[in-house]
Amino acid sequence: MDAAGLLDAYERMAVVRRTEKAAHDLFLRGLVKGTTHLAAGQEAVAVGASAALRPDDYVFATYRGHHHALARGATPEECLAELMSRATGLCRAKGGSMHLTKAAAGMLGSYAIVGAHLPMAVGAAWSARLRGTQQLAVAFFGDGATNIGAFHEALNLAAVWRLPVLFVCENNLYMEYTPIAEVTAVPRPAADRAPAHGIPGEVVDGNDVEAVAEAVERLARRARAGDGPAVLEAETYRHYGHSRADPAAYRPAEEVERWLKHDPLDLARGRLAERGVGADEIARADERARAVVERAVEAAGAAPAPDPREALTDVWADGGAAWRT
Amino acid sequence: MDAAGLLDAYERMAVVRRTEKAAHDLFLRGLVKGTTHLAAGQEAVAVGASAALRPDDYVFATYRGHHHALARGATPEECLAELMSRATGLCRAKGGSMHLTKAAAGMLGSYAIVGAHLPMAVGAAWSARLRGTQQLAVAFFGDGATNIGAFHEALNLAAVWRLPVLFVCENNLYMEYTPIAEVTAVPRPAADRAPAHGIPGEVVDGNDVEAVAEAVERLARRARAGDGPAVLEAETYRHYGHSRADPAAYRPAEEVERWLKHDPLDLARGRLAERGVGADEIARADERARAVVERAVEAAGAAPAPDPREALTDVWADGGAAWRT
Amino acid sequence: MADVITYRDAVAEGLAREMRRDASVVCLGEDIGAAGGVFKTTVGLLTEFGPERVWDTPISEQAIVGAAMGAALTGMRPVAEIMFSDFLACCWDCLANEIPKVRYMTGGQVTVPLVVRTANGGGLGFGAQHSQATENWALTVPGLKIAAPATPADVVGMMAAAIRSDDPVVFFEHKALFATKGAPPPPGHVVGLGRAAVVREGADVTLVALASTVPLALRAADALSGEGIEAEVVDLRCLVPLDMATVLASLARTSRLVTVEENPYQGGWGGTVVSVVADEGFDLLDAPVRRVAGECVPLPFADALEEQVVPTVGKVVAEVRRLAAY
Amino acid sequence: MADVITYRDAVAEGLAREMRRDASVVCLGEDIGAAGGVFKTTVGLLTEFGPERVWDTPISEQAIVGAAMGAALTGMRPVAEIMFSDFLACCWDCLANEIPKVRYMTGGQVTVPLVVRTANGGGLGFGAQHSQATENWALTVPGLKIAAPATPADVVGMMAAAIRSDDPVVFFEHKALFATKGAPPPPGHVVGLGRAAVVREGADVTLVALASTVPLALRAADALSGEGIEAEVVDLRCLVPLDMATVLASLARTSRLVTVEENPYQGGWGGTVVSVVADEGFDLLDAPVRRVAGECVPLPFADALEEQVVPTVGKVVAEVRRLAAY
Ligand SMILES: Cc1ncc(C[n+]2csc(CCOP(=O)(O)OP(=O)(O)O)c2C)c(N)n1
Ligand SMILES: Cc1ncc(C[n+]2csc(CCOP(=O)(O)OP(=O)(O)O)c2C)c(N)n1
Ligand SMILES: [Mg+2]
Ligand SMILES: [Mg+2]
Repeated sequence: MDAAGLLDAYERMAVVRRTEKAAHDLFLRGLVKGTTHLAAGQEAVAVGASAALRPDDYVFATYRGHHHALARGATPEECLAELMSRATGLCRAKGGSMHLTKAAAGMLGSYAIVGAHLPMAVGAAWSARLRGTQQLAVAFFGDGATNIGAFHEALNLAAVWRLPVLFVCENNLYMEYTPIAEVTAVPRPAADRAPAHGIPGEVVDGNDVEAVAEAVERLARRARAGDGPAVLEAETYRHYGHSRADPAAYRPAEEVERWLKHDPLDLARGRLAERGVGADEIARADERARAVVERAVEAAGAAPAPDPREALTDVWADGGAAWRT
Repeated sequence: MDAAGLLDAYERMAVVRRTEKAAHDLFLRGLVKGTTHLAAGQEAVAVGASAALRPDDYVFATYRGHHHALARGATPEECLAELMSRATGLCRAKGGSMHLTKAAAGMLGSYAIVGAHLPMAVGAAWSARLRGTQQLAVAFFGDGATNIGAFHEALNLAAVWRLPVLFVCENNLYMEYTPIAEVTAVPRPAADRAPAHGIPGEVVDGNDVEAVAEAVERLARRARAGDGPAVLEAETYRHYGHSRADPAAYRPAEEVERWLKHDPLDLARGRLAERGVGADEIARADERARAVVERAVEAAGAAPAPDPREALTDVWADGGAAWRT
Repeated sequence: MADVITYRDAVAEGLAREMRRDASVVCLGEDIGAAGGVFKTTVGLLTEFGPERVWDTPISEQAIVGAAMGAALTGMRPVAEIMFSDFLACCWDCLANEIPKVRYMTGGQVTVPLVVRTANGGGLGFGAQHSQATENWALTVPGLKIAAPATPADVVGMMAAAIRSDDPVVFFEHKALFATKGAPPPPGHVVGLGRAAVVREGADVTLVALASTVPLALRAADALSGEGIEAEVVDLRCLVPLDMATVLASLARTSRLVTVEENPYQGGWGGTVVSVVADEGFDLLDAPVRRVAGECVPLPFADALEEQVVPTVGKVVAEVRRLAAY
Repeated sequence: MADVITYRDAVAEGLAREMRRDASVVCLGEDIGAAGGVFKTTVGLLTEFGPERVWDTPISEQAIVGAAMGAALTGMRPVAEIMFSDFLACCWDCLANEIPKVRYMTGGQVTVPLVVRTANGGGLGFGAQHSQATENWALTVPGLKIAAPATPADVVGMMAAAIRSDDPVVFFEHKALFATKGAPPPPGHVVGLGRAAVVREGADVTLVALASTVPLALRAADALSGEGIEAEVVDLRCLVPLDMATVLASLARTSRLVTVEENPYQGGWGGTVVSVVADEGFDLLDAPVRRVAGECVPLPFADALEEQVVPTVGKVVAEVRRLAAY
């Protein structure tokens, strides 16, 4: 990335970081109901990958998907409004935190059942190939998802059909509260499984936005050229607990510390400095991020609740929900 | 195997071969309804493995499971009676060809949904470990099963818990009518997947009853010693089509010919000769096999149909089927 | 076209007609290509449309249905085959939790125009894991349309409607009907989803049937006719949309109702039909409502046993007689 | 023991009691060990019973339930946790096609004494894929017992019965009830499966409820009482065995029936209950039967929307008023 590109990526990561912080605070204040799965700490995976994708590529994410929605162009306001059950939410308050989706931007959904969206990404890649569009599909998923059957079915089918799909694992070392290493037979849950399906499996520093962008770009080029899918395992760490107010007490202090020192934003900030971007420029990016999220919190908070009649719309393509005459 | 052991294995294989032939003929005569999936050609896998197992080990098989039921001690009569819908059938005519089961002999079932029984075998091995019995569980399955999610979930769990379970793939090159190679991303559908779960994956000549017995014995010893599961891929070939009256026209003539020349019974017969077992002794084994299957066909044919009232028993452990008051 | 067509051939015909019309229709499934399907319901498609339209898959039900969903979200109209309807269980997460919910939970941002075809029901002696009538599974999940034709013409007409539908449709093809024959559908034949058919008129009792139980109900009606009882037979054709208007209109004429279902009594679709009737049609009823349904047991292998647990003409006749005498 | 216990703690208590009694009872599931379960329903078990009795698993629902089945076939009494009942879809093949059929299809050679516990239902704002009431899925499959307790004491008593049962039991723990409190169960408390409870007496109408809808029906009954309508509330407690005797006996007293279900109307358990009533209880009915059930849509996220689609006190009261005026 050149300095401008990296600064842009930095600002995007800062927006994610602040949006997640806002979501966390709003949750604690009772303004976000249900649950949230925050991606603070994992920003570089989403922002780095997005930087390498085309606008018409397809992204499929999980319940921990705020960063992907934002990286693909959803605004903090749309996202927070969804979390706060507002009519202006990305999904008109029907989806919630776990289901952020911005189809118009090729962000084809956040899915809350582990592994389920991997076959969908395969299907989107198949469709791209059938339509001859050179589009790519990317599925983001956690380390825990590599032990569920759908993961393997998706990899094999993608490989056999040589489809343009990337499987990007965000390995943050934990499922909900259980270390992935305790329930996985190989050290690299995603990358070590790729050979079982005849496809390359790479590991990347998931907190290094440039490294992620480089890897995705390279694997994407390969996939678009018809050379088939790939697995990219991004090593990263979540700053919050798994969900809601989980204090993540199950994580050793020194592990947390080590990873906090390897913060994707700090890393990018250091790189920017190395490339001669001044502290003031970085501060302005931070300030823009702060402002956009602050305005988003306000605007989302001020938005109306959904019309109750919306509960009975959108089941069917005709807009309705009638199941009988 | 010593000569006596091999002769015994030969006779068992001959019984399987003839039972399958009988099933085929009875199907064509309309005396077996539904469908059958015959294992003629794959006898050495079942008989070889069984020779290496303890009587209290657990076996889980598929709809193509006649050979496993017979190898574990079900009689041809019980099996054929089941196929012919007789009260004396192994499952009292409730199961049919796809579900041969002899629980009393540790043959815990033939399951007709691809892959489903692999986790069961893992559970049986887990149970053996919990009870401290040194029993082993063996799951037999086809090449096609290696592309379904349950396969991978089972392997990973077995590996993580280091359970005494063997996954024995009978790779007969085809799913129903589609060559496995056309839909699988790696050349060895089972063995090439084992490393993804940190366990050894071996390939064996599945038509060589001694080689199968040796491999199973070795992997079983390892598993019983607490060193965990293994995958064994046995290369073999089915002599009939996939099921019913499938003429298997999709298979190249030279492939069929090559495999028919590599018949497990011929192979064993050759070895017996090498070890000085006379043609007359082999002929007597053949004759015993012929006789037992002939009697089985007669006895099964003469057995009564099940009592219709049996349709409403055996849902619950109390013997009944009441779902409401 | 011949003057009769089998239900089996009607499946391939229905698929071919839509594939000719619309290049975005693609098929995927196990053994559907070169082999023409294990029930021979996709014969000829590979030859006519080539391997870019007809895709053989590994044994990976989750990947099949998931890939269909992903393709449907991105501009295609995939038709996925799940070989036996029992195996819908292997991709139940996608079918129950993803496909029918994604449009709603994204606030209407996407549509999922796909069809999952599957061979349903008993009668061929395939035992407990290959004989279930699982249309009631699909009924438990809002957001799926459910088609289950009883005749070759309906297979073609409803296939057209299902593939053209922008909503996901589970299309149940009945194994025991594959060999049956019927009038060929005219060109361009489309049977809109959610329209039941009164396939026999009668003033004394309404028999509500679906797929395999339609011919069975008709045979029962013939037998009853000999006793002076005239049964009206309603072929629901779809479970969702459920055409209760036709059922209630028939009940208004007959005042008596029997459902004839292959799925088990517990959790069977007749429960939903009867509960609407016991509410909105209560005043129309002159007698108890009965359900002739599968017994609440797995399907046994032997014919002698299977007969005990599935609906039969004899059971329908007996129940109707009881009602008529009420 | 304290003088009240939460439904949440009752789960762990019920499990612990049986694990103390019987060394063959073992638990497995995601995050159930060190973490004590994501709903804190297995807190304390790892400490008391150690890692050979309480097993953390990977995210592998098929392996979890399949392993439980294999263990149950070979002498253990496993209790598997599937974190949310929506995820039963991920192991539906094992749960629908294997576990409930293996005894029958082997002619009674084996038993499958296992329990699959799962957190069911809505009310916590978890959205479309973590809020479903899926007890009706289980009802579609003969061969599964289905327990769904509404009180802490029933949790413990039914857990005992479920674990001691030689048949497979799906045990639905309701998410919205975890924080509720009730009288603690006496030592050795066992509530046999298949026995409904009349939890409130009343002569005017019978409300049939399950799990989360039991307190809801009771609140509705209180509200109605103020209007002079006395509702009898039947807590089914189990769907299989289904205690229709208690329902019909209540109906004999009240002549009016309303089911209160969280699962969707289409394919919901009330259909099965109502169809038995419309048959065997027809003569007892003085009015139409109504079902207050979930709307046939996925569960929306926002409270304001969710309220529209789940049963509420207001909806029950309104329906009962209509019936009373009939
Ligand atoms: C099939 C399924 N099983 C269990 C869950 C519950 N669950 C939600 S998140 C989670 C942990 C997932 O871990 P991982 O894949 O590493 O993703 P992360 O949360 O770390 O991003 C679990 C078990 C689920 N949503 N789906
Ligand atoms: C989940 C599932 N999908 C599809 C089928 C239908 N089916 C039965 S056997 C078979 C082929 C299995 O091939 P393989 O595993 O190689 O075993 P083989 O029949 O060769 O012994 C298929 C697809 C099934 N029974 N279960
Ligand atoms: Mg993780
Ligand atoms: Mg094979």
